[in-house]
Amino acid sequence: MSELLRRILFLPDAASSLAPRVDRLHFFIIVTTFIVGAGIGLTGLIFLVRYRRGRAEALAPVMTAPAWLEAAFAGVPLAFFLLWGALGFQDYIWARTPPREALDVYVTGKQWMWKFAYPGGPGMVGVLHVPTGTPVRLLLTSRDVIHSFYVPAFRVKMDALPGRYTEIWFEAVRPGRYRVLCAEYCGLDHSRMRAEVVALEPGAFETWRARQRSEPTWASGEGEEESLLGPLAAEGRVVAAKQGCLQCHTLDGTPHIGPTWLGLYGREEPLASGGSVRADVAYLTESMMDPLAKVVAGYAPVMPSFHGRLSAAEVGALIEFIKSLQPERPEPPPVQEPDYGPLPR
Amino acid sequence: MRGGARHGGVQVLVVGGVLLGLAALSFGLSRLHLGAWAVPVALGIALVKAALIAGFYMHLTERPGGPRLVVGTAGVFVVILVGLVLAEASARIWPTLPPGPFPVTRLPGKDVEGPPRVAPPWRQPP
Amino acid sequence: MPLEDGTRPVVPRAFHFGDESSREDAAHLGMWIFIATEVLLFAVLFTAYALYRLTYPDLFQRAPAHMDVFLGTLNTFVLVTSSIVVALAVDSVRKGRDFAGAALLALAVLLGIAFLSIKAAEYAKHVRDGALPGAWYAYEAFAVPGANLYFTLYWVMTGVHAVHVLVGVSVLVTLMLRTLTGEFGARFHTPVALGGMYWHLVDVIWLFLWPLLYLT
Amino acid sequence: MAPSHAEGAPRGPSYLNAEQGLWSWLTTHDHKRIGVMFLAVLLLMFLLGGVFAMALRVELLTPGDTVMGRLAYNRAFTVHGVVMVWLFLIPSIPTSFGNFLLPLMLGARDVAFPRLNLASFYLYVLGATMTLWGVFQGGVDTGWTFYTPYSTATGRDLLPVLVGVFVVGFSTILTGINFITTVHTMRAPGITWMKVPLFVWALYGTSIIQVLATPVLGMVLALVALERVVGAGLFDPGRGGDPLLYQHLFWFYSHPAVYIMILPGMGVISETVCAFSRKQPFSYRVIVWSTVGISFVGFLTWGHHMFVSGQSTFGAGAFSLLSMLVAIFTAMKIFTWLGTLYRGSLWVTTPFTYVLGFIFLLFFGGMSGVAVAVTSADLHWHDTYFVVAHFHFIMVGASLMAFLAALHYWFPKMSGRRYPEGMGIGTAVLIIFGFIATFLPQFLLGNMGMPRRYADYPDAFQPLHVASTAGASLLGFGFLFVAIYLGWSLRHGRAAGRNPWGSEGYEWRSDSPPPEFNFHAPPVFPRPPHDYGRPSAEGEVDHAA
Repeated sequence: MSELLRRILFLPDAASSLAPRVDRLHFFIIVTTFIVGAGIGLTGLIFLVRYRRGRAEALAPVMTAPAWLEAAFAGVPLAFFLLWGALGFQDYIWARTPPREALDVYVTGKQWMWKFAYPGGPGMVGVLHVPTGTPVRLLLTSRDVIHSFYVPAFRVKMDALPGRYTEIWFEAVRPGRYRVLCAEYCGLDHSRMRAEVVALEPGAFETWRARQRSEPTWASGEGEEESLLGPLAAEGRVVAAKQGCLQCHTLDGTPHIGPTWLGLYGREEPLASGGSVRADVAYLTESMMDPLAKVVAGYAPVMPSFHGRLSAAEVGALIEFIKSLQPERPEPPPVQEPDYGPLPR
Repeated sequence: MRGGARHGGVQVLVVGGVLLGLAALSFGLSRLHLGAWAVPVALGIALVKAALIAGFYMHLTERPGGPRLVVGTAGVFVVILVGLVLAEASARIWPTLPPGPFPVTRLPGKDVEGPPRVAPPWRQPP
Repeated sequence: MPLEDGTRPVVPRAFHFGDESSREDAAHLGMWIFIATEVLLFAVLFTAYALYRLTYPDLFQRAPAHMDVFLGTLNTFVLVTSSIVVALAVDSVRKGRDFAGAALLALAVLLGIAFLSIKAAEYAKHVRDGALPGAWYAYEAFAVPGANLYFTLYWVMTGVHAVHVLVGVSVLVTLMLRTLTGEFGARFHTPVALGGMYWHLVDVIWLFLWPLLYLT
Repeated sequence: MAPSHAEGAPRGPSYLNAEQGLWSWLTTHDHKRIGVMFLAVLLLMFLLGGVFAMALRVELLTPGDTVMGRLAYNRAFTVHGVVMVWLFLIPSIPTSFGNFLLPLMLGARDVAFPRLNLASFYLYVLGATMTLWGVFQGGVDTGWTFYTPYSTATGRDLLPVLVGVFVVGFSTILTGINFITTVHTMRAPGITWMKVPLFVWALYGTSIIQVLATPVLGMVLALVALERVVGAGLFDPGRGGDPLLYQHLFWFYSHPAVYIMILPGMGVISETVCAFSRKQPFSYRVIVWSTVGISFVGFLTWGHHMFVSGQSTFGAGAFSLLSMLVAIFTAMKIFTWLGTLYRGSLWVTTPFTYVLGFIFLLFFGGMSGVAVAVTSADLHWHDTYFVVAHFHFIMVGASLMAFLAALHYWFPKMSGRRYPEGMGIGTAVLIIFGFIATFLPQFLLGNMGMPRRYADYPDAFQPLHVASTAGASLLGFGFLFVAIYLGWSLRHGRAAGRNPWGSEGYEWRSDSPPPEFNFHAPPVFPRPPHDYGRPSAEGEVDHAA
């Protein structure tokens, strides 16, 4: 029954322990609404046919609702609404009270990506691995504007606010890949701020985590690269910070408003106008002076020209800095568009 | 006009005297450092003063009906706004605000990397 | 409403009420509703104050030590006195003594200007201290988290109030001039009463700002 | 009084031709002319917002960029929201039909403060101009809600928009002050509080909300402006501020604003449902008290916009409970309207078709509102297309249907002419079905988990988006038809006569169009406003096609 309703209502798979609770109430409300709505529609229709005025003006009887009917008009819906409110609030408290033994994950929203980190490492961008059958507590915060962490299949949503933590918890019930969306408007790429939750069997999760700890394919470590920089590259970093380059370009491999600088130097980049270009000194310099000439595919042509704002020495330093940003290991797997086909069972 | 004669200058002066007295009282009480009671007492005195001004200087005593309804409604909605916001905020689980320090002396131009943010959570677990 | 049937009435438009008394009723009611909107306008600022007082209780308790309590209190007495003067002025005009009324209004205007001057002196002191609102806050003696919020609230609340005082002063000046031309008297004095009400409103708001910002 | 139908031809000039020339319109103090001017500007705004709505629907036809990029999309939905909410829906019925009819329905010669009324119109025009200029010049991309900290951080120039909306708000306040004072002080002899027409009650409730809530919005927008200009920090967590404070203050205005949009519509329906079933309201007092109840309790529920925003659990529960209370009043009204239809003498006309659509759509809009006010369900639905569909059911399905009902019902009163009735009914059916086709798929999209304000979406969502866009084009054609036949009728419609609907409403006791000061003689209203129990006093029902 509930499976049928779920399909009729286009609800995604109920993949968390919260989802059936939310859905049950959802079905209760929807079914009641449709029964009463059909009743109202039918009543209106019957009245329309039965009492339709002919050409001559008929005199309608004088009638006023008796007091008991007026009370019923208010009382019956109120009873239903309060019942739903109470049932919903019960589930809401449950959904916002994480169990003590829950696994903590720190979630940081940032224009326009999600970062996940376990207290003892590792940290990931765009993919959150969780074990099934285990409560997971998310501690959300944001680094810029308000975002909202939303997993439709889990029926879970919580805003990530800058400067404070919010928390929510869920328990995935079966392995699979579930899409994460940002539900609070956060700017240009709001609609592309996606990530995914990968739910693994507890055993598989432990194996994954152990492997990640020993040889992280990619761990976030801002500030670590500083010690490795040469003097010119270090100066480039200062220039990048001062000129605001880092507001659009990341250093950690995540695409932002502009392409990431990590591993950029020497890479073959596809262009929006078709074709591709190798990101060498000439291209990087041109992009600073006339950014709209060759825009990398997938990015908006929004970069301002730095012609006249950067001295030759600064340009050199910047390029040296970008050169220094080579991933030590093979590049982290790009955040792929998750495959949302039927879930493997 | 209605009741115009009743409100002589004497009455205005008497009410004015009371107002000045209450202001002095409020100031005096603030020197006593009443602790938790300071705000309620000060607001209470302010309310009395406001009622006196509204009633006598703003002619509310002469105008039953509409105006009193309006003032009462406005008062109720101020209480609703302040009250519900406070009720909600005081029930939040603290500390949802990560501990400081907030850079209070930030001047424009100093913030090169946008607004200041707390340390990443993996460095500073609460 | 005596109208000839079918002809276009020649009664001036503003006289679409029955008589002066009901027109005065309507004017007062309208003014009260306007005052209600002003109250709700300031309620926003009081809400912000309340929320941050809840968030930073100690700080808001210590903050008045950094305010000029003497000037603030002086201003309170100036404003209350001006309110008394305006009430006397309205009373005089109602009784037909319009010259006395105008003189009292002039006195109230002077008190209003005095209020603004004292406020300006106080602002100047804060500017010297660096206790500026928002991003410009640089007051070394009170550099704790949230102190900037206290001073931002202080500036916004007193600033919005000062704008109201300024408007009130110009209203009083207009009323004084119109009283001098003999426009108002025992028979017609609604504008004076309404202008007076606006001034009292400004006074009442200060009576709440003063204890919150300077005393507690 | 009581001229027969043959004498229904206006005696003397009407408000339309009492004075001639553009200047006489621009400087008029006549509430009817001001109402008509408001109506004209509002329809222009509706057209603008509608064009952008169509652009949005076309963009959403396919995933990725269809006709515009993400940036253009974000700007377009901002224009759509800002224009529709601030410049069309909030002032719509009160300033146009309210201005025109309120004094007529009270037997007054004008509103209490005619000059203030004109000032309100010019403030509105000024504010609307500033807002539009600001939106287009600044490329504002914040959405109509201006949420901080995005609105304080975005690089677009937001100030003109904030000032513009502030000014429009001020215009709303002036209208509100005017209406409340008029209702209190200018009722004709015999119209006691419990004999006030239901539309006037609705306007009264609306005005209370406008007067008490709008200043809060004004101050909040001023604070956002301050945040942008001096970095005030009140909403900036980096300076110790609380972004939730903005949401509290904003929704303290904007939730009651929903009732500003719907209450006048409910008033229109209460009038028309009686007029076209020739029956007294099933319960006058239920409608009156639910109107007052909505305008009061509507202020207590704003927190249900913040269930997942980091609000405390206690706060969420309290606001959820209070939201349930406000829904009751709408339910009471729906049942009362249905009861009014019962054993009535139903006359199927264009306004009546909209009435039926209104009742049906308001029910679903209201129930989906209750559903999203249930805390746990909102965890899934918050900020998805379910919410989008919900508030479009209320704002388009209900408010706009009521606006169209009012437009058709009072068209003869305002212009003195009839429109082609068959055309009207056909278009009404088209609009109602187009509406359902547009927004029903959006409920399902919300269930699937499509968040709002998305320029781009995963492929799985596409079929429903296509359905929605198809429905939207039906809706667009419907509005186009309305514009065409009403425009045609303005010049070529048959003369309406004094009371073409045979309505007992007080406004129909005057000529159509009414003379400059509404009534030729001081009106006397011996009967209650919706007293259809007896044969019509004037007996001049014009039963045509």
